[in-house]
Amino acid sequence: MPNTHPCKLVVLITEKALEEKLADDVMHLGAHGYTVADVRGRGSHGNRAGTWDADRSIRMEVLCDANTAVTITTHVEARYFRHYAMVAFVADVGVLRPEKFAG
Amino acid sequence: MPNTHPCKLVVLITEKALEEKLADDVMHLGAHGYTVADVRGRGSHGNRAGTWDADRSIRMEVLCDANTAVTITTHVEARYFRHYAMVAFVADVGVLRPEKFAG
Amino acid sequence: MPNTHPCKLVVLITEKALEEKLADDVMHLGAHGYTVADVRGRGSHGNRAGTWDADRSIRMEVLCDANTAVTITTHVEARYFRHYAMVAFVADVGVLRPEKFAG
Amino acid sequence: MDAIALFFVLGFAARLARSDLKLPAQLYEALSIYLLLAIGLKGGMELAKQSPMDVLPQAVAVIALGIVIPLVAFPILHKLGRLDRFNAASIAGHYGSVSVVTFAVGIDYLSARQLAYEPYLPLFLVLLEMPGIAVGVLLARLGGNTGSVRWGPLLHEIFLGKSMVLLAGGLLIGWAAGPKGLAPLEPFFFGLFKGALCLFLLEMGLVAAAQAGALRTSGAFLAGFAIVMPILSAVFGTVVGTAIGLSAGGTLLLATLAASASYIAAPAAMRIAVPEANPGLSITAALVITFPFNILVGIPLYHYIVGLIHGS
Amino acid sequence: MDAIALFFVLGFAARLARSDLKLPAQLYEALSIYLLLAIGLKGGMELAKQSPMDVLPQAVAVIALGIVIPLVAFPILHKLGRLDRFNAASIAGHYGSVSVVTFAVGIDYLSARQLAYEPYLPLFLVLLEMPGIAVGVLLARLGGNTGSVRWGPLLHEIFLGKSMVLLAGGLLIGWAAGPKGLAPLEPFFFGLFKGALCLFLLEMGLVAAAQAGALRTSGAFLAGFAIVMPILSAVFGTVVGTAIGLSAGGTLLLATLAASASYIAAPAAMRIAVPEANPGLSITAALVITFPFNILVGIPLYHYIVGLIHGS
Amino acid sequence: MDAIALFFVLGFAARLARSDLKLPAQLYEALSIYLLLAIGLKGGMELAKQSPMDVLPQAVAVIALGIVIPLVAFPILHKLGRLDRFNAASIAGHYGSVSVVTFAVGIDYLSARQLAYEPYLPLFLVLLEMPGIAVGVLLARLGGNTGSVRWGPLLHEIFLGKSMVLLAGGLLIGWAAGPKGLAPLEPFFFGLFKGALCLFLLEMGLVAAAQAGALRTSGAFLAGFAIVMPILSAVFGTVVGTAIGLSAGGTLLLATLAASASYIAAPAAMRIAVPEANPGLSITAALVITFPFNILVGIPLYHYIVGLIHGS
Ligand SMILES: Nc1ncnc2c1ncn2[C@@H]1O[C@H](COP(=O)(O)O)[C@@H](O)[C@H]1O
Ligand SMILES: Nc1ncnc2c1ncn2[C@@H]1O[C@H](COP(=O)(O)O)[C@@H](O)[C@H]1O
Ligand SMILES: Nc1ncnc2c1ncn2[C@@H]1O[C@H](COP(=O)(O)O)[C@@H](O)[C@H]1O
Ligand code: NA
Ligand code: NA
Ligand code: NA
Repeated sequence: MPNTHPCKLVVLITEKALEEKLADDVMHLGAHGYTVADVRGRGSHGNRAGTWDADRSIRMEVLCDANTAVTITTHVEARYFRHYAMVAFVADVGVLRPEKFAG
Repeated sequence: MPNTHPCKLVVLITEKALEEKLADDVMHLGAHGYTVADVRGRGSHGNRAGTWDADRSIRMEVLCDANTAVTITTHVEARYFRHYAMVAFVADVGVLRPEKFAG
Repeated sequence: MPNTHPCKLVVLITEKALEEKLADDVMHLGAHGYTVADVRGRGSHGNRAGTWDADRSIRMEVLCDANTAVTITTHVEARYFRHYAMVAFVADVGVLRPEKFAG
Repeated sequence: MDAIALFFVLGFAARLARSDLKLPAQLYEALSIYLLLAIGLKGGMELAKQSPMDVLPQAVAVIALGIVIPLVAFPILHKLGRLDRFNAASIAGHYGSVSVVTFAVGIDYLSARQLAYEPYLPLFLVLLEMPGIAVGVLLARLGGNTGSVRWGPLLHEIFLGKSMVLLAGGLLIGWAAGPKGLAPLEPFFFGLFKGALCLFLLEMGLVAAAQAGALRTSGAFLAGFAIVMPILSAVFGTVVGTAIGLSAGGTLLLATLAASASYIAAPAAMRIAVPEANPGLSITAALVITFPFNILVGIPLYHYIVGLIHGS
Repeated sequence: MDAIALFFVLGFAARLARSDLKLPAQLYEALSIYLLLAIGLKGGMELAKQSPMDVLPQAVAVIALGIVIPLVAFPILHKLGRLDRFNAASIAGHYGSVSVVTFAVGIDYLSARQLAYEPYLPLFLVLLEMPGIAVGVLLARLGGNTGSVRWGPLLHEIFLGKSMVLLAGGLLIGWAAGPKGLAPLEPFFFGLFKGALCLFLLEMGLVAAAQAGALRTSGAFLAGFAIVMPILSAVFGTVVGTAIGLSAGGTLLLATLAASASYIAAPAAMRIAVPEANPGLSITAALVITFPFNILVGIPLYHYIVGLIHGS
Repeated sequence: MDAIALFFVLGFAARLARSDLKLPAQLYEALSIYLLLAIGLKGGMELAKQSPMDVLPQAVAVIALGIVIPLVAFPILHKLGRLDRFNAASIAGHYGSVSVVTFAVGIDYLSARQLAYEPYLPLFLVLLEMPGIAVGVLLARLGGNTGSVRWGPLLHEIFLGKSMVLLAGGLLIGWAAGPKGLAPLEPFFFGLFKGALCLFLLEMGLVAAAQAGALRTSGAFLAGFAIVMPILSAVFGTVVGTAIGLSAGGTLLLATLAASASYIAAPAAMRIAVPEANPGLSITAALVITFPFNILVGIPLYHYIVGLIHGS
C-alpha cells in the first residue's frame, strides 16, 4: 500500500545563466525548494555541449502542488521561452511528507 | 504499441554524506541497482549550494517493483527524515526488461 | 487548469562510451533534442563508480511523442542491451510547447 | 608560430577532425579563475611601484577608449550590416570589452621578443573590461521603446561578475601585498602562467571549432566585421597609447586590448541584460574569428601599426 | 595583512556583495587533497630525520591535549550555553579536532617572520585530528539512554576518512622516501603550496560568507564561544608546548592547532555518528567565526601569549 | 621503493580498507590530459634534435613489435586459456598497446639511477599505442562470420582518440617549438611532472583496488597471463631494442613499453569496436595485475633482462 501523496514535479532544462533568476522566481512563486543538476544537451538552439561558460545548461526540478506548477510554467513560458534555450515539463509523482510541498 | 512494463521509480534527494549508506540500504531492501547524480538545491534545511563537502547533495534513482518502493520509502522515512535534509518521491514509469527490476 | 500536453520522456542510463552514438541515434530516430547528465550507479554489470574513464555512466533524457519513444526503445533494446550496461525507462509527462517534441 | 598559439591550433584541428578530446568543464573554469587572478596579481604588484597621479590621466584616456569603440562599432553593425538594434548593440559591447587571454598572448609576444612595456598594464585590462559592456547595453535599451535599462542587476553583473572580481581582487591583493608579499606565490601564479595559458588555448581551440559551424548562418558581413573591427580598434588603441605616452611595448598591449573582443564577461552580462540578442552571433564573431585572428595574425600586424604610428 | 589572508577576505567580500564568483566543486576537492598530502609529506620527510624515542613522549602529551579540549568545551556549551547534549558534544568535537588550513597559515606566519619550529610538527596535526572527534561522539552517546555508540563505523570514519588517509599516508610516504626521494616532487608539493593555499582560502572566504547568515539564528552565546574557546585552547596548547620542550615557534604552532576547529574531518564524522546535532551550528562556529578569527587575529595573539608563557 | 610507487600502494591500501578517499573524476581527467601532453612535448622537443633518417628504421621495427605482441598473445588466450575469440582478441589488443604511466615510471626509474636513454623514446610510445589495438580488432572480426570490421569508426577512434591526439599533438608542438620555444613552459609541463604522476598513481591504486574483486571471477589463467605475458613482451622488446641499436636505457624503456598494457586508449576503442568482449576481463588483467606488477617488480626485472641480452 503506497505511502505517498500526489504532487507535481516541474522540470526546467535551460541555460546556466538563468540559474539564479529561476531559483528566485520559483521560490517567489510558491515553491518551497528546488534541486539543480548540471547537464548538457541539444535542442532547437543547437548543441549545448557544456564545455565552457556560454554553453552550459542546468536541469531544475521543483516538487510543488498543482497550482504552483501552473504558476511556474506559465511564468517561465511568458518570461523566458522567447529568448532562451529552455524546455519545461511536468510529471505526476507521489511524495512522502506532502506538507513540505503544498501551498 | 508500447514495449514497456509498469515499474516504480523511487527518487531520493539528500546529503552526500548519506550516499554510501543509502546505496547499501536500497540494495539490502531489494533493489537490484541504483543511479546517483550530484546535485545542489534548496529546501527546508536552507541552501545547499554544493560548493564544499558539507553542503553537497545527491539525487538517487531506484527502479523497483511497487513493494520494494514502499519498503524503501518507509525505511528512509523512519531512518533519515528526522535528522537529514531529504526529499523522497515515487513515479510510475515503464521499463524495458522488467525482470531486471522485479522481486 | 494545466497548460501542458501529453508527451513521453525516454530515459537511458548507460556507459559514457555510448554517449555520442546514442545522441546520433536518437536524433536520427526522430527526437528533436536530448539532455545528458553524468551519473554513477550499480546494476547487473556491477558497480560503476564513475571515477575513471571506463566506469563512467550517463543518463540521457529524451522528450518525444509516443511513436518515437517506441522507436527509440526498440532500437536501443536491439542494438545495445546485449553487450552494454544499460537501463531504459519511459514516463508520461506533460510538456509546454508540444510542437517542439512531436513528429 | 609561438608554442602557445600551436595549442590553439591543436584544439581547433582536433575538433574539426571530430576527435573526442574534451577538457573537463571544471578544468576550464579552474584555468580561467587562475589566469584572471594571476594577471590581476601581477598588475597590482607593479602598480604598487607606481605613483597614482602618474597613472590617473592615462586611466581616464583608456576608459574613454573603451567607450568610443562600441559607439563606433554599433552603427557599422546596425546601419551597414543591417543587424537589428539588439544584436548590433550586443556585438558592439563584446568588442568594446576585452579578452584576457588575448592580452596574455600579447604579453607573451613581448616577452619572447624582449620588448619592454609598462608593467601596470593589467590595470588597463581591468578598466577596459566594463565600459564597453555598459555602452552596449545602453545602445540596446535607449532610442526606441525597447524597454528601460534595469541598472541594478546590470551594474551588479558587470562589477561583481566573476572576471571583474578576480581581476580587480587580484589587482588589489597584488597592490597591498607588494612584490615582497607575493614572492612565495610566484611559483604558482607566475611560474605556471604560460603552461596554464597553453591548456586554456587548447580548450579555446576546441570551443572555437565547435562553434565554427555557426559561421555559415551568421553571414559574410559579420565575418568581415570580426576582422576589420579589431584592426580599426587597434589603430585607436595605438593612437591613444601614443598620446598618453606609453612605450612602444605598452602601446602594442593597449592596441591588442582594444582589438580584442570579450568572450567571458560580455556574453554573461549580455545574456541577462539583452536577452533579445542571439548569443550565437556575438560568440561566433568574437571567439571563432577575432580571437584566432588576433593571436595568429593580429598582434604582429598591430606591432607593425605601432611601429608606423608610435614611431619608436 | 598577509597576502594569504587577503584571499580569504576577497572571497568573503565577494560573497557578501552577492558576486556570482564560485570555485568549481572539484577544484575545492582537488585543493584539499593536495594540501593534506603536501603537509603529510613535508612532516614525514622531517620525521625521517628524527629519533622516534624523542618524539614519543611529546606525542602522548599532544594526544592528551586533544582529549582535554573537548572535555572542557562540552560543559561550557551544555551547561553554560544550554545547548542540548548532541549539539554540545558535536561542537566540542569540532574544537577538539584541528583545521589543516589554519595550521598552514600558522606555518606561513612563522616563515614570513623567519621563526624556527620543529619541522616534524605536521605529525602533531595528524595526531590531533582524531581524538577530539572520538571524545565528541562519546560525549553525545554516553550519559543517558541516547543510543549506544556504534564504534565500528565511527572508527572507520575517523581512521579511514579521506583527510586522515591523506595526512597519514603522506606522512608515511614522506618518512619512507626521505628528503632525497622527495626531491623530484618538491616543485609540485612544496613549490606550489602557498599558491594553492591562497586559492583554498579564497574558496573558504566564499563558503564562510555564504554561511554567515546562520549567525543570526545561532545566537550570541555561540559567537562568543567561537572566539573565547580558541583563546583558551591556545593557552592550553602553549602550556603543553612549553612543558614538552618545544621551541617558541613550535609552541606557537601547537597553540594554533589547539585553537583551530575542524571543518573538514569533524563535520563528516559527526554527520554520521551524531545525526541529531545540527551541522549548521558547528559549522557556523568553526568556519564563520573561529577560522577567520584565527587567521586574522588569533595567530598574532597566540604569538603574544607564547611570548608570555614560553618566555623565550 | 620509489616515492612514486608508494602513492599507488597508498591508493590501493586505502581502497582495500574501504576508505572513502576518492579523487574527483575531473581531476583524473585533467591529470591524464596533462601527462599525455607533457610526455608528447618532451619527446617532440628531443625529436627536433634528431635527423629523421636515423629514427625511421627504428620506428618501423617498433611498429612491427606492436603488431607481433598481440599476435602472440591471442593464441595463448584463445587456445590455451579457452577464452572466446572476442575476449581473447580484446585482451591481446590491450597488451599490444601501451601504458603511458608505466612508461613514465620507467623514465623515472632511469633518472633516479642516472641511466641515459635516447630522449626521443616518447615517439615510440606514440607509435606503439595504436597498432596493437588495430590488430586486436582484426583478430576479433576476421576468421568466422562474426561481423565485418567497420574501419571508418575504428580508425577514427584510434587516431583521433583523446590519448592519441594529446600525445601526437604534444609531439608535434614540441618538435615545432623546439627547446627554446618550450623553455617558458618548463615549470608547468616538466617541473610538475613527477608530482602529477604521483597523484595519478594514487588514483590508479584506488581504481585497481576497486576492480580487484573481479579477480575472483576472471580466473587463475588470466592472472597468470597478466604476469607471464609482460615478461615475454619485455624479452621481445629487449631483443628489438638491442637489434636497432638503442642504448641499454633506451632498450629498457622499449622493453617496459612492450610489457605494459593499455588501460586508457584500448578500453575505449575496444568498447566500441568489440562490444562482445567483457571489459571486466581486460581491465582486471591490465590494470589490477600487469600495471602494479610492472611498476613494482617488472621494471627492475626487465633491467636485469636487458643486462643479460643487451650486454652493456
Ligand atoms: N526533445 C528534448 N528532449 C530532452 N531534452 C531536450 C529536448 N529538447 C531540448 N532539450 C533540452 O533543453 C535545452 C534547450 O532546448 P532548446 O530551447 O530546444 O534548445 C537543450 O539544450 C536540451 O538540453
Ligand atoms: N520542493 C522541492 N522541490 C525539489 N527539490 C527539493 C524540494 N525541497 C527540497 N528539495 C531538495 O531536497 C534537498 C533536501 O530538502 P530539505 O530536507 O527540505 O532541506 C534540498 O536541498 C533540495 O535539493
Ligand atoms: N534498478 C535500477 N535502478 C536505477 N538505476 C539502475 C538500476 N539498475 C541499473 N541501473 C543503472 O543503469 C546502469 C546499467 O545497469 P546494468 O546494465 O544493470 O548494469 C547502472 O550502472 C545504473 O546506473
Ligand atoms: Na576591445
Ligand atoms: Na582544536
Ligand atoms: Na604492450
